[in-house]
Amino acid sequence: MSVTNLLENWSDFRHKHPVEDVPHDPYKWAMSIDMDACTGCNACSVACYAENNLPVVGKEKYAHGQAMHWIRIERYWPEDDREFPDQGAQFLPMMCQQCEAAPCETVCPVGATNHTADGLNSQIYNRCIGSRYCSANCPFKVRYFNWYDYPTTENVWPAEMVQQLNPDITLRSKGVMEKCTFCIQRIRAGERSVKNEGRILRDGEVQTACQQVCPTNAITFGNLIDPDSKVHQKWKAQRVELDVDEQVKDKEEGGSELRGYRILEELRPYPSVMYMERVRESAI
Amino acid sequence: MKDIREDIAWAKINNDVLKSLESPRKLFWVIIICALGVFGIGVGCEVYQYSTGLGVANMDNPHVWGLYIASFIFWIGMSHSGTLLSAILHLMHADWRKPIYRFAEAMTTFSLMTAGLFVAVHLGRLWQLYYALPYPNERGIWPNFQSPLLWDAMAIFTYLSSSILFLYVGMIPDLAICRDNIHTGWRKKLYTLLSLGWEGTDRLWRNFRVTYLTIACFLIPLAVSVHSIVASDFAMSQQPGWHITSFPPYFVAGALYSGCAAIITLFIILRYVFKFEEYMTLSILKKTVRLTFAISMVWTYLNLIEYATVWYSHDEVAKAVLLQKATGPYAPFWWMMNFLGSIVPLVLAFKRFQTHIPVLLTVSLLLNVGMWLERWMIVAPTFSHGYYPWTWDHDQWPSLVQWGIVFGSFGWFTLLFMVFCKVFPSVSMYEVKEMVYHRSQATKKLEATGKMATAGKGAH
Amino acid sequence: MSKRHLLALFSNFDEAEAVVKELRKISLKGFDADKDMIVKSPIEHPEVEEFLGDKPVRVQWFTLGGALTGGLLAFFLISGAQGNFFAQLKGGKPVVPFPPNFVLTYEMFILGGVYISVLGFLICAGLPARRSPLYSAKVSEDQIGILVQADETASGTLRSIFTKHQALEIQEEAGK
Amino acid sequence: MIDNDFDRRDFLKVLGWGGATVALTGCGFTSVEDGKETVVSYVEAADYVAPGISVYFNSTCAQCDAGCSISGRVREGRVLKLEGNPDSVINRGKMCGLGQAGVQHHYNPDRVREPLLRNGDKGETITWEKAYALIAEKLNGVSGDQVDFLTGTVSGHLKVLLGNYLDSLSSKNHFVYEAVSPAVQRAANLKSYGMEMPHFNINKAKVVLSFGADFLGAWISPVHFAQQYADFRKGVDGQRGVLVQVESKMTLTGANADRWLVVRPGTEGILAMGVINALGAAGLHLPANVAAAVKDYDKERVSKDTGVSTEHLVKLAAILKERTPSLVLLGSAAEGYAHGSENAAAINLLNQVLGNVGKTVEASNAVPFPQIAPATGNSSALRLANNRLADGQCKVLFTYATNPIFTAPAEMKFKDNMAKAGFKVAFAHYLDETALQADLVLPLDSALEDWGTVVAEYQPDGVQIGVQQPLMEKLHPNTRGMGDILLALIKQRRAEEYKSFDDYYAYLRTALLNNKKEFAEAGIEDDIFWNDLLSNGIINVGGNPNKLVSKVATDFQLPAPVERDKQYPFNLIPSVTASLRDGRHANQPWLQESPDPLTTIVWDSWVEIHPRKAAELGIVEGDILEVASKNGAIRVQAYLFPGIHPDAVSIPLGRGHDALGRYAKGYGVNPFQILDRVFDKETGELAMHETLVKISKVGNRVIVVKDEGPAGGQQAGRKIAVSVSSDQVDLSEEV
Repeated sequence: MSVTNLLENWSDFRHKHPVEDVPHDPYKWAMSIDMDACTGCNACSVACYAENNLPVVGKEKYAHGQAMHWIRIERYWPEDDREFPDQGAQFLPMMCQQCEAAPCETVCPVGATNHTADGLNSQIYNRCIGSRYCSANCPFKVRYFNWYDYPTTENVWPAEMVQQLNPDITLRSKGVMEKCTFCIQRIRAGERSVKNEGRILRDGEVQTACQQVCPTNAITFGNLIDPDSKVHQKWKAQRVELDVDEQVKDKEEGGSELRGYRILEELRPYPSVMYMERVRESAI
Repeated sequence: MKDIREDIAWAKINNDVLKSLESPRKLFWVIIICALGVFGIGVGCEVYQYSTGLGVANMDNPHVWGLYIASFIFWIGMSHSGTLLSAILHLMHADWRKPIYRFAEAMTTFSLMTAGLFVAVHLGRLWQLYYALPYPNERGIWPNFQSPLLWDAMAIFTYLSSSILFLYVGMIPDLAICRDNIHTGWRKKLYTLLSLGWEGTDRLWRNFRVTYLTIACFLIPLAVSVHSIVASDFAMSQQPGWHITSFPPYFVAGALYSGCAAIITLFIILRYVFKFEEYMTLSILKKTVRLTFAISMVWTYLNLIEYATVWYSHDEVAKAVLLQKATGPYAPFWWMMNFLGSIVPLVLAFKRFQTHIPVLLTVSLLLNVGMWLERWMIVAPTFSHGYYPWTWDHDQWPSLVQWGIVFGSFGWFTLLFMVFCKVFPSVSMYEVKEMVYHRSQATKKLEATGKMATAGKGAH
Repeated sequence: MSKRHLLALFSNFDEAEAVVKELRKISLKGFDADKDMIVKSPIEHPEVEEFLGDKPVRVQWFTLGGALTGGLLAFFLISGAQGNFFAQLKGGKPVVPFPPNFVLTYEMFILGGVYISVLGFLICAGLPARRSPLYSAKVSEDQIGILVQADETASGTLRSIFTKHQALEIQEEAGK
Repeated sequence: MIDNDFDRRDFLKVLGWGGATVALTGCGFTSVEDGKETVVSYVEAADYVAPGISVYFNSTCAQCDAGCSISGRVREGRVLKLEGNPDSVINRGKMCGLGQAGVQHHYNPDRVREPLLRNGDKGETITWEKAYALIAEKLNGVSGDQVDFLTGTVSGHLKVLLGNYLDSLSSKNHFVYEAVSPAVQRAANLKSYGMEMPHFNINKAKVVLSFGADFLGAWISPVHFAQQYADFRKGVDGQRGVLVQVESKMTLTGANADRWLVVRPGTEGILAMGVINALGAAGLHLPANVAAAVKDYDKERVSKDTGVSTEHLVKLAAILKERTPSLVLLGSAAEGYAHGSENAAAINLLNQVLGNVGKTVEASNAVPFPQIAPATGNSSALRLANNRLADGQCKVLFTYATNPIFTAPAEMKFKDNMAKAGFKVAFAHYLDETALQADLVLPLDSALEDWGTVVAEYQPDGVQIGVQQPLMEKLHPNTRGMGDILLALIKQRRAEEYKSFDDYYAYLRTALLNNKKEFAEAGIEDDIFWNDLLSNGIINVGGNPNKLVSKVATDFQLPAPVERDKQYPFNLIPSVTASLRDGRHANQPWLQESPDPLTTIVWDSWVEIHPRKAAELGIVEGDILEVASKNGAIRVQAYLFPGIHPDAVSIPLGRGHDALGRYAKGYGVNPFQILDRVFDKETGELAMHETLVKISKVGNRVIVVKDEGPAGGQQAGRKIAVSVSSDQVDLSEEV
């Protein structure tokens, strides 16, 4: 530490992203979720349990709201007073939105949650002391706290089932906050594997577990700053930008023909997940 | 109304106060045993929670904060009136504070200690608490200074240590008195050690006065900042019902309010237990009660302002939280909070109740319940009714473990406080002497100028 | 030539004041009114300070120094920690964000001020102090004490002055 | 011993795992657990273990009968995760939640580990030799006609072996029972299209009209159809596909429909006829006999009978006429009545009238080797087996992959009847309700430990034979593969014929190699062929296209909708959920904790009731209701659900086990138990939706354990899940 360093790099220490410049290089991981394709089948959620060693908490703890699903499928009904939901329900997969200006990051007293250079909202389990402030400040309520020591809780991982656990990820002990990581273990493994080739990851080389399993390909994941990536193209086609709080769709004429939006973006967390509106046929 | 007699012998002051260190009423021991029991329950609950996990408190994923944080704010708040009485009134030369500021300051210190406990109890990984401490370490990692929780920690540390210093510095002359009068046992050693060789020389008094004044000056903005920062825990977040700019003054008012109410309670108890009737006079009580009433009205005003700003704003989300407070699962508590916080103190406006001990004891306890509820109503409903409707209330209700720890904290506080009053003089002897001295001087002057007849006894 | 201490106790501040005034005027061997006379009182007594004359108090300089040090230390420690050890963005904010650092600077300003003031108090007041050779518990009760130090030859004069002003008790250090 | 007539090292280089399994099945066990006491480190790791490196092995999912090909992630000798095999034409690299939970079947702590012989109320551990000997002994002196096999769907070489074993016993009594199966539809399809299961090309249709076919949830091959659905939504020629779902209780597919039409239970056929009538009215040419058959089904009458408004009927006809091709699907909600076959016929008729046959309903391929084609299950098989047991005709009963005591209506008294058989053998993974009643329980390898071939009933493209291979060594040393057991049993009877096969692996290999020319180019070496086969995990054979016909038949009579029974005013709809199906996988915790998509309830059963009806009856969420049919009653928590006809209540199947394991036992109720014994007249299938029930509050109330908060799926004005009308957006610009 030195004051010299502080003074010399002052401008660096004062910059912020993504508003003022583009520090994400070469990756900025992002998602796009097409709710017209999502059928609500829950395969993504199970995949997440399998990939990320999520504990099955059991009925009693679930009843207390202590479930640990990093990705949950929410089901919404139409809100007019129709007697039957005759245009169906609406399903929404909700996971950590990997906000660029994440409300959770600033409030952690120990800096256990940070922004990574590739635009992820990281969670350092070892560092976490369990103040749960991040969850309190998360508008989406997608952070999950280990209320118990699940690895030692009866019937969560009985002896045989321990063997199923993904060795690429730790088991979280009690008192630690966790959340969707965009399958960071897969991202890091992928980045390392292409390093020798002196290139960066191409689109599709890293898939999140939920994306991989989704039978209708409703989830697209990739590098937002790679013009060849599907996610980039989708964001572009929907004219959704990362660092604004109102998209073309809402503020410009003709924008209503677009479907892309981000949830609660008026709070300016700059989420990295774009949702695309569900479509319902008008002729029937 | 009877006040401290101006012609009271100084030796009697010494005697009376020193007696409180020796032979309190039996009630003292009853209180100590009850406090020990309650504290024991809390300790048991905490041990269970520590070893099993916070889940036993029955919090859940939207409701990540429960009674612990509510109680934390409550105890922080309680500490504020100690500073109010000792520092602000000191600067304002309000001499009626003198017989009661010592225990108020002790209350500040111990309620801060209790609040600190809640920070620890609340943590998921208490054993990693040191990660939150800003000290150079081999890991090269520092806490996150952006977090209002860290500001909290810093502010509380500053406040607690300054309060202890303030309490201690102000007590040195009295410790010397104790040293001079108690000649046996561990107490003698303790007082000799703590009185640092104080002999009341003019040099000591000179420096003492300036130091005491300086710390008092620091304590006032500090106290305000502490509760504003606690308010920032909420106001700095984005959550509806918390993200309110009037929170800092509102918190400060609430803090003074609950603190004053607690002072009334403790005043009454101490007065009886340690036979301080002659010093903690009803006249002082009346002043405290009037102060409390005034603050209760300030709090009521700020509370209404908060509702009004939310109600008239276009912030539908915050409005929904407010509506939910009034109509949702927390409604009984919310209405009770408003009733206890704003209606019950109206009793204090009646002169005949201002010195009516049973009424005051009841009212002050009710006010404290109301203020505790206020903190709960700040914390919990936002979790139940935040931005994201999908996660709204899951019938979250604190478990017995959580309640047990909250109750235990009252035992802990009472225990510390009562032990302090038994070991250290809880009425400031030298300052009561000063008070008596100044009053008699004033009387003399009035007599001398022959104005006695006109000024009468309205001087105090 | 040896020096002796004398302690006289008075119940009345006016008498004590008169003693002090008288002692200032007379000249005695081995007695300097500024250095060898200490007034002890049970309360903080402005009149005592007045009649003892203007003696400067320097605690406030400690306060100033402490507060400034605390504030500066806070700002640079925190900014340095953020900039050098923890250079990760949080919540889209700069690495060294001002508002939180100002809050902490403010707290440390007070912390430094209070701590160093107390330290200054101890230094200026000479605490912890050794007990003086003559002391009476009455001083902490209700009487004012005047402790003087003078050549043993002067003790008679001093005694007479004390007695004149109705000293309740006069203690003298035992002879060598 | 296996004679390693190929270089084993080379083999392992290619395949790794397969080779290791050869070793373990042949030469005693070299389990990964072996040597753990002596700390055998990775310094001398087995060939197939590369520390820190995951290897993927292809196999076939056994969680349901869709036959998805899976790719198991294996690391350090343990299977960690099941992913989809991208080469499979069925699931194309995708998976459902049920399939992924296969690892929890494998690692399940409640698996049976030793052969158990009944001794009073307890099971006594015995050796396999004893068990086999016992079976031989019990079969001694029993005629072939007195030996019954009750199984779930079987296919592939297991089916062949099973058939051969039955042959050797001269028994013809193989009953293939599936509690939930599209059996009525098979019969109807056979009549209408000339085959039981044609291709349904959702992705080629512009409009899909589904009569209760939950193709996104639990219908036939959900992962395949979900992918077709995604294409369908993107559209043919840029025109987004329109889904209309007709049913009395909203399924997952219904929840995704553009228009969900709630019909009075059982009137699906009437609605189909009404649509044909409306199409005729809209100008579509109808064959004369069809026109005659539907002439009574004018829109007013149909609207009155079904509860679908005339407006929607007309709109539906209009869109079906305008946007072709369309596709009409038929699912369990339409089949499950006493007139299920008639409903099915009417619905198929609609498909024919719309001219979809040959366009979106296309010919499927017959499996070129009929002996490995799946023996598809139905519920009439249970009836037959049950009758035989009741009459004492069955002396020795074998059960495999089925749990009739759990899934049979209580009124069939299967449990009592089963006791009449002298000797009951259960081949089982768990001690489920049926295994508990058996005299001998033989523990099976999990699907991730066993060899096999799987042929799915629904083959979307050609015929795909799924190869099942062990993904890791056996977890428990004393379980055996079903194939191995059958082989051992068959050797008791025909030792000579099977002596060259040491185990099922050898049998399978030989069988496949014998038909090498059918699967691969000529001249390929045996080992290379075999290795390719294992590493692909699938064998694609063209198959012979079935002959698609469109037999327009109008010789069916739809009954008028029944009047409400005053005493039993509700139709009970036992719903099939995507994750729990008929309940055989209820002991997999991921599935228990995976919220039901529509109600978000976990770990419990519930009864769905329409909010209007609930208000009439003073029922609120969480009230414990007694749902009573003529044949029994169950008590279950109420859930107010807008997607259900007010005259119906629905309870999901799959929960309510009183055995099976720690994650299944005691959670929820089992609606199978209270079903009435009503059968489809034509096929003899159990009419699952025909049960009438009454409901009453029993007084207590619980908090429903679910993911949804009390906002109940409302967004409170926040812009969270947004929906837009198709004429508001421009989908052509999308990527």
